[in-house]
Amino acid sequence: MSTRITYREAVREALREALAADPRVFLMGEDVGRYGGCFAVSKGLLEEFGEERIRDTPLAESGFVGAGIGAALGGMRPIVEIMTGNFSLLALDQIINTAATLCHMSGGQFHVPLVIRMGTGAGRQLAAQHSHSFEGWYAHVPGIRIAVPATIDDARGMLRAALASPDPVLIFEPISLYNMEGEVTEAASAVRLEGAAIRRPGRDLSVITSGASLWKCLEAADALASEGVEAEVIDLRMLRPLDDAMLLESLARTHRALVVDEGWRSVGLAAEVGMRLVEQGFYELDAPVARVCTAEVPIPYPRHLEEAALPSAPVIAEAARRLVGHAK
Amino acid sequence: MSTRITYREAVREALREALAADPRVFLMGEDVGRYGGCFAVSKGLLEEFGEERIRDTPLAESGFVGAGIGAALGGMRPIVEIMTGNFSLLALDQIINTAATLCHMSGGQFHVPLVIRMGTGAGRQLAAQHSHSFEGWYAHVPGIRIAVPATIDDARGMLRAALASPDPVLIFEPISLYNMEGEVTEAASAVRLEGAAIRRPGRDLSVITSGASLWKCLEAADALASEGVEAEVIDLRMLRPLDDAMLLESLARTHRALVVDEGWRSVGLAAEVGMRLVEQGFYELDAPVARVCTAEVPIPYPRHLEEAALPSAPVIAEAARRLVGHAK
Amino acid sequence: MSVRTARAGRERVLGLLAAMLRIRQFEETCARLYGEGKIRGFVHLCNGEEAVAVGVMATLGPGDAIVSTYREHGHALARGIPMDAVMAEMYGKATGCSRGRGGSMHLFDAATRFYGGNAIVGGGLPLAVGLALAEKMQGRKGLAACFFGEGAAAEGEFHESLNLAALWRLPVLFICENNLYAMGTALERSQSQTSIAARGAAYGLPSEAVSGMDVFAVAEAAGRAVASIRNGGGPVLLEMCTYRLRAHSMFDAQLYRDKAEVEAWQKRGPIVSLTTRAKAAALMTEEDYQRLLAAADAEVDEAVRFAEDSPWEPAADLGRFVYAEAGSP
Amino acid sequence: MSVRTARAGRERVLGLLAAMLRIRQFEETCARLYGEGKIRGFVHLCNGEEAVAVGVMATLGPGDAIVSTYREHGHALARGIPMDAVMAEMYGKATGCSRGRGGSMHLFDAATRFYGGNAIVGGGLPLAVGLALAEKMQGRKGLAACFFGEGAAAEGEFHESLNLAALWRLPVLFICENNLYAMGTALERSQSQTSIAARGAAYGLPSEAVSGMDVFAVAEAAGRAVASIRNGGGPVLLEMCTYRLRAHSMFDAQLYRDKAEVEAWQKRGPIVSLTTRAKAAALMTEEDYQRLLAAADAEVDEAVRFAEDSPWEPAADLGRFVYAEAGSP
Ligand SMILES: Cc1ncc(C[n+]2csc(CCOP(=O)(O)OP(=O)(O)O)c2C)c(N)n1
Ligand SMILES: Cc1ncc(C[n+]2csc(CCOP(=O)(O)OP(=O)(O)O)c2C)c(N)n1
Ligand SMILES: [Mg+2]
Ligand SMILES: [Mg+2]
Repeated sequence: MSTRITYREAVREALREALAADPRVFLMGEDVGRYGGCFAVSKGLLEEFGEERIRDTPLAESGFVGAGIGAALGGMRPIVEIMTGNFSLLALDQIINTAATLCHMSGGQFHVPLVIRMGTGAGRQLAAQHSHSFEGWYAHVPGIRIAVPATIDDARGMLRAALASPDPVLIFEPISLYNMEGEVTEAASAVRLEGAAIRRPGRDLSVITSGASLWKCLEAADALASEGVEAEVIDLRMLRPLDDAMLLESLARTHRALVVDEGWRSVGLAAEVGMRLVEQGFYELDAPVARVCTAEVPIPYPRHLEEAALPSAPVIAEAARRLVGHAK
Repeated sequence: MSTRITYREAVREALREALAADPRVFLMGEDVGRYGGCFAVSKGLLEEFGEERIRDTPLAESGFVGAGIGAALGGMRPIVEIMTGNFSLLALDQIINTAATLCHMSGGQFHVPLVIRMGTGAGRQLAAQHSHSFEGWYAHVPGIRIAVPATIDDARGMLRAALASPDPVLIFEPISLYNMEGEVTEAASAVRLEGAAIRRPGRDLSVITSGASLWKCLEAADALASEGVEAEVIDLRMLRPLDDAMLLESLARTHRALVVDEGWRSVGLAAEVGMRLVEQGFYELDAPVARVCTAEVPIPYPRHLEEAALPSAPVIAEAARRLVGHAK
Repeated sequence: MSVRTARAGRERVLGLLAAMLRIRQFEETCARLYGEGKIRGFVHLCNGEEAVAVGVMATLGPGDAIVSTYREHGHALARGIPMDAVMAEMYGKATGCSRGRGGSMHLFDAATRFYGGNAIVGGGLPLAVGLALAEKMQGRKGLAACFFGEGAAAEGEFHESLNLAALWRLPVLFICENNLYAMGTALERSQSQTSIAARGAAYGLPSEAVSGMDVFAVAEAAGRAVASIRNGGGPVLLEMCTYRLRAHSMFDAQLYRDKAEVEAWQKRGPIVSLTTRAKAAALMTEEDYQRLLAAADAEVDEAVRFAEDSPWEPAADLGRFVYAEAGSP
Repeated sequence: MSVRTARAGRERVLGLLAAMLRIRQFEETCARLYGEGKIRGFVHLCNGEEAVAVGVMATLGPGDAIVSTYREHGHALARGIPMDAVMAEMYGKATGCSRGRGGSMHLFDAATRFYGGNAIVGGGLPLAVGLALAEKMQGRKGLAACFFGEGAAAEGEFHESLNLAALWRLPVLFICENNLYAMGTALERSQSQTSIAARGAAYGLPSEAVSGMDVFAVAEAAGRAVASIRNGGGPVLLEMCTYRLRAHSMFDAQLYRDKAEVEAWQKRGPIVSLTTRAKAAALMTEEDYQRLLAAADAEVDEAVRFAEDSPWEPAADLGRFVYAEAGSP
């Protein structure tokens, strides 16, 4: 049960298992079939499961996301793929005004067991219309659940849990992780669609993050460790609901928190995490909660500017040092 | 210069002045012409300015918002009306992927001097697809400016300032304020598209809010005053950019802050305001920053549930009392 | 209509008339209750358009799924959601068909597969496509009937949905209620192609324009369409030519149309025209009419009583149903 | 083509060929530079589609506005953005036509009214409508030329934009580059109506399908359309039937189409077909061809040198241009 695979393969494996396990499951989206997925995630699935269940759609994000909602209402378990988070804005009306509200508007009569997967994030020089991280922003919306698998295990296991949810689940897959290799260490069935995870224990500060930034935080933590600073790195995994309890528990040990998020800073996920710590753990704080986020610019194309815009291990480490240097 | 008019009339007056002053200005949206505007804001303007400049559009939010962007690029000064914030989700791709990015993507060659006005907020029992307050959420996005006129003066003056901006400006008009009456106390030309405003000075805590919630906060402040608690009520006016300086100045005097926002709590405006205070004013805080926001549910139809969902003066006052009772 | 009417027979005439009258009387009462402040929010009446709801629903089976708009009282009642549950929803009571949370614009009912009550213009079309896809993929015989206005045909989702349905040959019955206005905007002032049926044809959908004021014409066209869809013929679009005899909603001064136009259409109203012709064909009498009217009024009165007597959802339950509760499917 | 070619004359043939060759050679070099890691991100070549860019641009004036897609190198070069600025943009250098911030997918140029470089499929169409509206409202004579793929025709914004343009009779030239595939999805697998020209007609737009492989046919059809638009005839849709001879982008194994299909189209490529026929008509020689090719290569080499030598935008300037700077219009 310890195999080395890529993140991409882990997602593909999850899709394959889900399709094999439940005839109600199908995958729908632009180029998921013949092309094999714009990031090659679904390669081979068309051959294995056929056109009915691996559905290439026209370019019509609002239409096919809405169709996914309808199919979910009608008893299916659709997995809708949107190529990247930026394009999901075209379907936002369906996601927010319909998928997220139907259960409530109908007084609990209807549910939308829909899974929407999309690529997210920067790092591949795709510029302003392909690179943004909207997962934290989506976490504003009640009625949906937001999952961000950052590890191979989560890439492999979260889909299964999402399909078991009666509520709409959005899974954001950081495109910069698709080529990442790692071990499968957990049975997919053991992966839960709730709770944060401590990816590295530490006593000096809590570094709270998700998605691709996790790996930058771990890198920063290694650098800090060599200086004698032990950072606890927490992977939120779920951005909605947030696992406040674990964050506060960690804070009670470290008394300092740094939130790292690839989304834009203002009105972003990091603000929410920070405020929850302040509201519930104010008297534990030995220093103000700090944030490292993406610069508030549309992501620029050239590598040096893209890198300057994104959180990076050195910037994270530096913020951590400042935080630890802080005495209350 | 002190006339009593409604908020609706103030907006209409602003539109009329803008149309009269600049031939590049035109108003475009669903039912802005013959119908007179879904909230009767533009009533009479068609007769005065004609069909070319008061343009009824088809039901096509993405299309006519995009056309507004194009017209702005082409030298016009379009004012696009979207009936309510919920419907603006249909146009979000154009707003975020295009209007907000064009200046940056083009290296500063192109600007989008577009004004988008929309109704926002609850209070009229319009339920889950007509009542949400997305203005704080929009403030996440770099490249746009977010204005929320809460007073008659701002309703009358902000549009003019917005039209003078080379950047896209979104103006959110709380629909529950359209019938509010008040004095015009300021020349429209004196109204600036930046800076928060202290609407009521006070020494015991800072209550920071915007839009329709301002009036609830002022009501709460009156109640508190009768108990000897002097709340300083700050109207943010602009949600992007935020006027950090004024907030911190106030905090330096009061040492306690309550943020009140009609948006949903998680990853909302209140989190951002709170985090800025924490980041920049941590050592001024005698208590954790507190938030009063709308309950995280799609807004329900019946009055008692809608009221229960929204911030109200008693709930705000109660939160203020708790905050003031707090000793560090 | 006279030939068809004669063929239809007395029972059928009375049945369809009764169905239209209960919608009409229900809504007249809603208008009154709105004036009294018992019903709030946005309320959109279908006065003048009852034949579409009644004629279409008459051709559907219990396994079919319905997707509607904010102007859906007629659809909901004709589909068979009990009137008391609909009225209680208008009040926002806990016994309402959406537990009071939706109000006029958001009627829902699982028992009759009534999927709302969507107040985003055009928002229901992709849903119907998905519901139809679910029928097809599960090998069931149901179809999805999707009501929308001619104004919605300008939205991108109309385009995306018709294409998807046609491309995948899904069992969707698209019913466009063309009442010539979207709020205050006349069709010819908002769309370059004013024939909605021609629109459908452009996607390769069999499409037909039908008099929506004639309940028999509606039922016949819908019947043919349903048969074709059940035979695997793929989606069909029906353009129901109708007219909204009252205001768009409760806040509409109707400055955008002439009184004379409204009056002309009033004479063609589905209830008056059916009654006149059925009487002329001696299929019913004025007494029949009065009896049905009284029955409708009695049902409405009873529904009002039910709504009045019903409890409010406790405010403490505000947070329920944002997510599915334990035990949900 | 032969008759037209003959009429066209040698100068015209050489001019059009030169314009296509510089696009082709530019892109071939980009492909090589991509392999070397000098150019990054998503890069979409228009190999095979050069005649559309060149033929259409030949009919436009400096006052016209251009809206394009992420597959826009050809449009940008044919419109007259200097090649060195385009190449520098491919590198992401500060001297690029978007100051390096956009890259391949986001070329912009105020001087030639080139409004991008939009990587949201369908996203440019409403922009073109608005640009045309601005022309009309300001009493100017310009039009907006809007390029998009056949895949984009499935998006809601296509529908909304065509309706708006037709309804308001705006000076928009819609140019659909129908290369039969949207990434790996063939037109007939994604749209129920595969004639894009028929689509346009459904909105009441004069629409025409044109061989996009024949630069003269393109220029003639575009010329007629432009004349009609300038005469106040309202928008026109041209469906340019063409083919993308290379992969969708640099990450495309092209599993979705046969090699034989690609080879068949290769023979009909716009450069090879123009050359063959012009030679047959004795309007040019192989020497002419070699000379133009060499000139194109020289220009490309120069552009590469320029890009290589250009500075990077300082990282400290990351935050610029999010909002207009003081002094901006
Ligand atoms: C996306 C969206 N835009 C605007 C509105 C506001 N609105 C509600 S009904 C309506 C008119 C719709 O007209 P039509 O589709 O013809 O239906 P009708 O009301 O005539 O039955 C409008 C503009 C809305 N609810 N949703
Ligand atoms: C809204 C949106 N959805 C999906 C994509 C990803 N994507 C980029 S190009 C493309 C295919 C577009 O095909 P077409 O319009 O025919 O243009 P072509 O690439 O063939 O020139 C897709 C799906 C995108 N960029 N934008
Ligand atoms: Mg209508
Ligand atoms: Mg194509």
